[in-house]
Amino acid sequence: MGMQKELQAAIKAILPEVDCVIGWGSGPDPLHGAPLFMRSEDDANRFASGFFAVNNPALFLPEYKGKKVAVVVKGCDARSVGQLLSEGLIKREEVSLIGFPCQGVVDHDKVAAALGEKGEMGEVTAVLEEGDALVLTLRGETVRLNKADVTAEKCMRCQYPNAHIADTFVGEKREPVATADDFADLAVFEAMSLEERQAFWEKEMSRCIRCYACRNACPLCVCRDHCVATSRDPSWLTQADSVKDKLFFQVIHATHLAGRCTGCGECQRACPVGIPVLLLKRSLARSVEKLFAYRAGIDEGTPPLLTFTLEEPTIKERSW
Amino acid sequence: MRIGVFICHCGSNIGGTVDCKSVAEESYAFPDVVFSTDTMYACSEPGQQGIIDAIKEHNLSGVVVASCTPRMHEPTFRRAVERAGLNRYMFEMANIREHVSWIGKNKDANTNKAAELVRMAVSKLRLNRDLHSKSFPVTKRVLVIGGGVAGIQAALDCADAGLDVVLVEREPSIGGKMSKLDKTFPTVDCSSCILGPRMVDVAQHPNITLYAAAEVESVSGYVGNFEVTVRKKATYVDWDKCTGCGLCTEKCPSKKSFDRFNEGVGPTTAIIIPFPQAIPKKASITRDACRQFTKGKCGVCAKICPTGAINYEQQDELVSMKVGGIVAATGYDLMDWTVYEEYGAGRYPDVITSLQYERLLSASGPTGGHVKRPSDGKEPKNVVFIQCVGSRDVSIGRPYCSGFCCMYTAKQAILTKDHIPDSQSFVFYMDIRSPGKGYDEFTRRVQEEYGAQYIRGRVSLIYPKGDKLIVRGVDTLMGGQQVDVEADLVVLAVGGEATQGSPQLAEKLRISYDSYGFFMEGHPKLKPVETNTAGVFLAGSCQGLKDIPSSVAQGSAAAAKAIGLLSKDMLASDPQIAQVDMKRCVGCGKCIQVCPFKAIKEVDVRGQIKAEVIETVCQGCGLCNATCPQGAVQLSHFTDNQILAEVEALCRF
Amino acid sequence: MSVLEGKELRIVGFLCNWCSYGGADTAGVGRFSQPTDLRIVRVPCSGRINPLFIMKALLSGADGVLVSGCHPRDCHYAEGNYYARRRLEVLKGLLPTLGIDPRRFEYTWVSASEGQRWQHVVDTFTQQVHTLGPAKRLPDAPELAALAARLEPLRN
Amino acid sequence: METIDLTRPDTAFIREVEKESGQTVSKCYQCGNCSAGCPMSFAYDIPVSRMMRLVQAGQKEAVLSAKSLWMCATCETCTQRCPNNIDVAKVMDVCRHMARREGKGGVYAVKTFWDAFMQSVGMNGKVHEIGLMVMYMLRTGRVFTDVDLAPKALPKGKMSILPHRAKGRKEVADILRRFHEGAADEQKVQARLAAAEQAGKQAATQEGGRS
Amino acid sequence: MSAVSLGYYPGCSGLGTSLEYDASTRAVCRALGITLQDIPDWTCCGSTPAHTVDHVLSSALAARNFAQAETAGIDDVITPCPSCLKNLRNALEHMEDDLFRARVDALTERPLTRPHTVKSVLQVLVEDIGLDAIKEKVTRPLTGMKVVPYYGCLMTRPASTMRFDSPEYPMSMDNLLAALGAEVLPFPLKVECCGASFGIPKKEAVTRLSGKLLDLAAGLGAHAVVVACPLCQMNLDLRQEQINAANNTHHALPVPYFTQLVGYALGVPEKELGFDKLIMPLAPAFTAMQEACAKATAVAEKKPAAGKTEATAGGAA
Repeated sequence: MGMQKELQAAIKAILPEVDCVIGWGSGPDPLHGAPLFMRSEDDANRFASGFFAVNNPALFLPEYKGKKVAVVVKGCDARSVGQLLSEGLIKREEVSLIGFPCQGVVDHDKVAAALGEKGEMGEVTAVLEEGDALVLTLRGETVRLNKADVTAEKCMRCQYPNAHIADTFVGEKREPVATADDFADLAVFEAMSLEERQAFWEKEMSRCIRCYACRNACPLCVCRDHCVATSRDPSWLTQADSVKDKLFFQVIHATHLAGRCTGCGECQRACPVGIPVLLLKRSLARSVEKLFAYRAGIDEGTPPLLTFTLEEPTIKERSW
Repeated sequence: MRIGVFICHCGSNIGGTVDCKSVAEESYAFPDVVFSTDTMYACSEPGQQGIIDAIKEHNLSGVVVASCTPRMHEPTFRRAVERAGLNRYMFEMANIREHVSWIGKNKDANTNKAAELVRMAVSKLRLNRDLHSKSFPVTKRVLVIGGGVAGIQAALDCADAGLDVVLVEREPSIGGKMSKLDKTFPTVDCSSCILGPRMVDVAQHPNITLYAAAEVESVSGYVGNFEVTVRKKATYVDWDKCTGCGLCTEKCPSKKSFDRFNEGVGPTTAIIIPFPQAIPKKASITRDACRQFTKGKCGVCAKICPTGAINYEQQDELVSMKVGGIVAATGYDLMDWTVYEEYGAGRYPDVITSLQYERLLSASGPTGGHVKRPSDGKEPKNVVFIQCVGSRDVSIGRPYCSGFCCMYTAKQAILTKDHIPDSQSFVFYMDIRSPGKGYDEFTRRVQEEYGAQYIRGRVSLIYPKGDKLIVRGVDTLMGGQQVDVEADLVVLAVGGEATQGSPQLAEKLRISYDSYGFFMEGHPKLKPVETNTAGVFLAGSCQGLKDIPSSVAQGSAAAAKAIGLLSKDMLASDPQIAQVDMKRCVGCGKCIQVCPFKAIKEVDVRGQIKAEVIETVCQGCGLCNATCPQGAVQLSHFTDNQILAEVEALCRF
Repeated sequence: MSVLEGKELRIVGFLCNWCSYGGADTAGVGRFSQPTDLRIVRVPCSGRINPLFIMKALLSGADGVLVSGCHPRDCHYAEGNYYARRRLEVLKGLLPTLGIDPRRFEYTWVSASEGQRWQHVVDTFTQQVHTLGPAKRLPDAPELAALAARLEPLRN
Repeated sequence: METIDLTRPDTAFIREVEKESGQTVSKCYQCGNCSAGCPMSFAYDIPVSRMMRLVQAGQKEAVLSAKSLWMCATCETCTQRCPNNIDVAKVMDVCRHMARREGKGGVYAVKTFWDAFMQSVGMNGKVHEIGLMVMYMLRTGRVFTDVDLAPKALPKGKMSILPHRAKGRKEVADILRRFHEGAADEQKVQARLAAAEQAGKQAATQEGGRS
Repeated sequence: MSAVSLGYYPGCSGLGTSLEYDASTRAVCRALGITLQDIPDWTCCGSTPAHTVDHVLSSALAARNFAQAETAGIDDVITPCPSCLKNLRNALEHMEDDLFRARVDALTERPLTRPHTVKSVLQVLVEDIGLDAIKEKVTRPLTGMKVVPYYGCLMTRPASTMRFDSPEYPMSMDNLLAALGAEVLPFPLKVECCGASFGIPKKEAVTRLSGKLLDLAAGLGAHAVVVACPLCQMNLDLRQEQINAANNTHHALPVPYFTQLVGYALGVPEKELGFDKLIMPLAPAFTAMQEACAKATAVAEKKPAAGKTEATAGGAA
């Protein structure tokens, strides 16, 4: 593919200037890509962009603070980088961004669901992209899937497919899928009554195994080893296997991301038991956008919860 | 940990609606509680001794007292546990009086609530740690804001005690409202004869620096070391050169300026010395009235001034200083009575304010002490005084009693008779409030000896008829009888209000003010001159309207507090401040971003950026604590774990 | 020590020491009677209130949470309540997503002089929470909680 | 003067006045400003401030038999000047309503004049001034009321002998009839509103159930 | 000034004792480009007697008129009479409460479907048309005429309902008359009660209270007392001789409606303004005005007293 070659050329061009270029390579099976850390031209030749380049490479940037790195970014990845920059968690001069027009990425849960009786994802031996279709080979047969049916939800409402911050942009910018976020996913959820929502979380969280994969996949969770989930002082959570504590951790995670979460969805993708943990963050993002006209990673300026104005015209305080 | 619990009855204040004994018994079930008892008055000497004895006898390592609000007696009990050898922070209070016994009627519910509050306090205490203060040096200088009688008293007392004093006055002369009064109640002695010498003392005291025609621009810092900037407003006269000879005021051709000192009774010149006894006795130009400024030419005063002190180019000047304590004594203003349309709203020249009447009575006033009514200069015979104009009136948002009007009205009625022997005074009043020493006797004298007619009722309408004013009122003691008085002069006892700009000053000083702009004292009884901001004290009417004796008393009281504070060379800092756990800090800088006091700085620890709290700057608000995602910054004595323990203690059912 | 025969609900208040805690004291001094459900946690400033304290209370079984601080512009620490206002408003928006009625949480401003206003706030909020009734409890890990309670005396 | 037993005030009366007027009478601190400003005070047997005090003290009989209730010109001066924001005129108003309900005679001339006015409205839809006068004179027997004015007013064409009848007079008469039948009684209307709300709710639930 | 169209509620007295108020209001509105559309088949607002019986009844009588207005597509109504205005306003205000509205509906059985407003003619002239616009159209200024404006109790009271001008010392009519060129004397009793409807059942109320008003107005040297309320006008004008008789006074003060003077100043023919309907003739006021004018001019410039003022004796009988 043209795009692949062009990106590889751009990566090779910048390699001499940086410690490392972060991008994607092939993963354990044809349906999965994986992060790739490129330090040589050989590494660059293994670079693979496209439908399976799902991971958010911004996750690794804070660890490289103090070193110069380049990173290949989808539009959503660039938002994470933008947020890290506005919080001063990484330095602009230490990061070089290579952007490209992202055509959307896969949602593995949808693929698994689409395959259904036909087999497991692990049994897929080859994948071919033919226009709007994916042609999978498994158990000796070919299965055609409509790409649109197995594309990640975030791509279906994507407003920023072209990395909005990029030092090098490869290819022609594409039209965004949407011009505004209508938070339709929340509307679906909110069709439930309050009681039903509470029951929903109770049921969902009962599956949680407290693996913290959600947290570890989040490019903005910079506390890492010092997360309050496991600290003794302060001791916000017990280690008990209770729905209360597990839900509370999700609330903590979401609250810590209020006004910061860019909606990359890595937390939810990383969840091994399929809990829709992104919902809480989406709810907060909606509030923050409505109250402070702020979209994390896009809008300049101090994140809204780290600042204030004397009058808050959008906040309707209780009359009493 | 070994915790002792003391449940105070506070006489019947708590004991009346809380079963203190059963709360004490229940407290034994709380974790780590090894001793629990009820006590009649925990704050009394035997009460405190009981706590001390129990600490020693039961080897207690922490104490909970359930009694009144910690805003009242927390320091008392902290000292008590300290006397018993514990760290003062190994102590918690449960507020079972203001928050329980005084607001709930159901004894069972109150008892239950009291026990839960004790449990909450115990849960927190279990996580308390010994805390130790740091000491820092203080600046032995006091700022007094406002040069009325309260401020003068505070300034002189502080200065006499050896402190440096900076006195800032907004007007060109000190003296305040008292300097405008003719006589004072209940002695009917001359106001300026009492105040004048005190004003001179201010001018001559070596320890006092006076800035008149100046205002406080900004305040920063904290108790012991405030940074204050004062704006000296341009007077267009170089006061170093001005001798106060008054030649300029005689020659000034602009003679229609509003006379602030004389409350607008008669006009004055554009360049003025406010009154003969002014301190400092210096001239200043009212810019809006001066022809040099309004018309661009005149210059008479500059030509005539023998010392060449006039300077039309003068600019405001900012002066900065460090002070250890601040006394606010900004006084009051009369409210704008023209909201009373039924009294003419200012349309009738012979309806005047009490303060204007003082100027008419004063021998140094514009009429030389002859009472002449403004409309035609005639001497009035029938003088009507109306009380509670702008006081005790919910309809105009002033429900409070101004406190001094009953007395000054009685005084003015007496003075009226003294000045005009064939006059008759009529006083419309609602209630006579005269609780001071010799005050009620005074209000009797005005009726019995001076023949003033006191009519209980409000006045509904004043209207002119010929050269008289018809005052339509009511005599409620005659059962609601309508009455008319044909008056020559009507004097309104206009109520007071917090002086203009009070809320703005309160914000600069970071002290609270009530909905009327009066500054809030620390406690209505026990801290009447302190504020909740350490090092800032209150004197006079800025805290609530009061008469001269009370203002002077409060001025001295505020001075005593300031002197006490600055008698020490070093002050102990509050150890309830934020601390960073360096191991857990990831250097994200969010705490630095939000700190209102710039009390957190970035430090480099072995190549890694970390946050560090500057201990003497931190004020202990805990904003950083609430901001740090991983809780690496913790506010001592209000840590996450302590608050979580309280929440858990309350929600465990 | 169960909540009084179901008549009381569990309401936790977080009050700034300088204004609202004083306002509640003023209400007490004025003997302005109030419902007894509320339990007050004293904090130095509304800015100290991590919204997660409120979540902790709500998830731990509180039926209502009330936060009160200094009026905007009156913060003892100049700015704390401004941050609080934003954070608490955002938190309030999250509650419905969790299935918690947002009327279970309110924040307001009461100064130390406003005893009567405090009475009104407590009356109104308590009534509001009573109208909503007891909150649904999330299942704790019951056996662990029981164990913890039994181990409590051994901790020291 | 009879002694009033203050230990047994008619609290039901106080509550009723407060409910109907929406005023808190205990706010009155007897400054007398209402009496001071009242233009009709000269014609009152009890000045308005004392009326307020009597209401505070629960002296129902004294309040409802007061002539003052009927001499009030509803000029609103008392309300305008009350320092405690009490709508004094409204308190007087509701006391007068109560007096009517209790069948108090009031000041005959005034009550008759108002009743005649309402009757004129009921008959014609509009007020017919001459008709009103005639009705008033017949009832009070004051046949010479204002006869001195007739020679002035009549030539100006200001007093038509025949009433201007509105087509809608039947409607106006119906309003008066329904009022006297008690169609606007608070409890009745409230009950009807509650029933309607209940019915609305049921309809909504059924709707919800179907969807 | 663009054309304005408003619903018009004349009030019962407009058909009788205040014919000239109604007539001059219509004439002035015409002259100022305001189209008035009468509420079809309007009925009595209930006036004071209804609200002394019951507030719901009073509002129902008023509400019927809004229901009638709706049939003609009228939302915004004006009325010259302050008493009608107060009743109509009160009804609208009280009916914001659902229960009250339901009780009114139970009497009228004609629930209102649209929001309505109601204003006084005075308010419309002063606030909507504006003094400048009126001043521009003055062709016969009232220069030299000394007038006291008398508003009566209800034009601005209760303040919370009327929401117009000051309840204690209104200035709108003062300013309006000044714009016409008249010399407006400060009248301290401009909102004091005239005795209202007590003229019939308790005549003393009027002779006392209106007497006090006339005394003060005459004392100030007024040529006329200008009013805005039919009841006030009747008490001061029709009953002026009763007042004189009771108080042993000899007033002969004309009591025109402000609309009559506005109309005159705007050049509306006198016969449309109903000057002849006034009991105390207006002519002396115009004579005094001319005399004052002539004197002023003579004193000022010693020029003949011709000039702008073309006023005749106002056409009064």
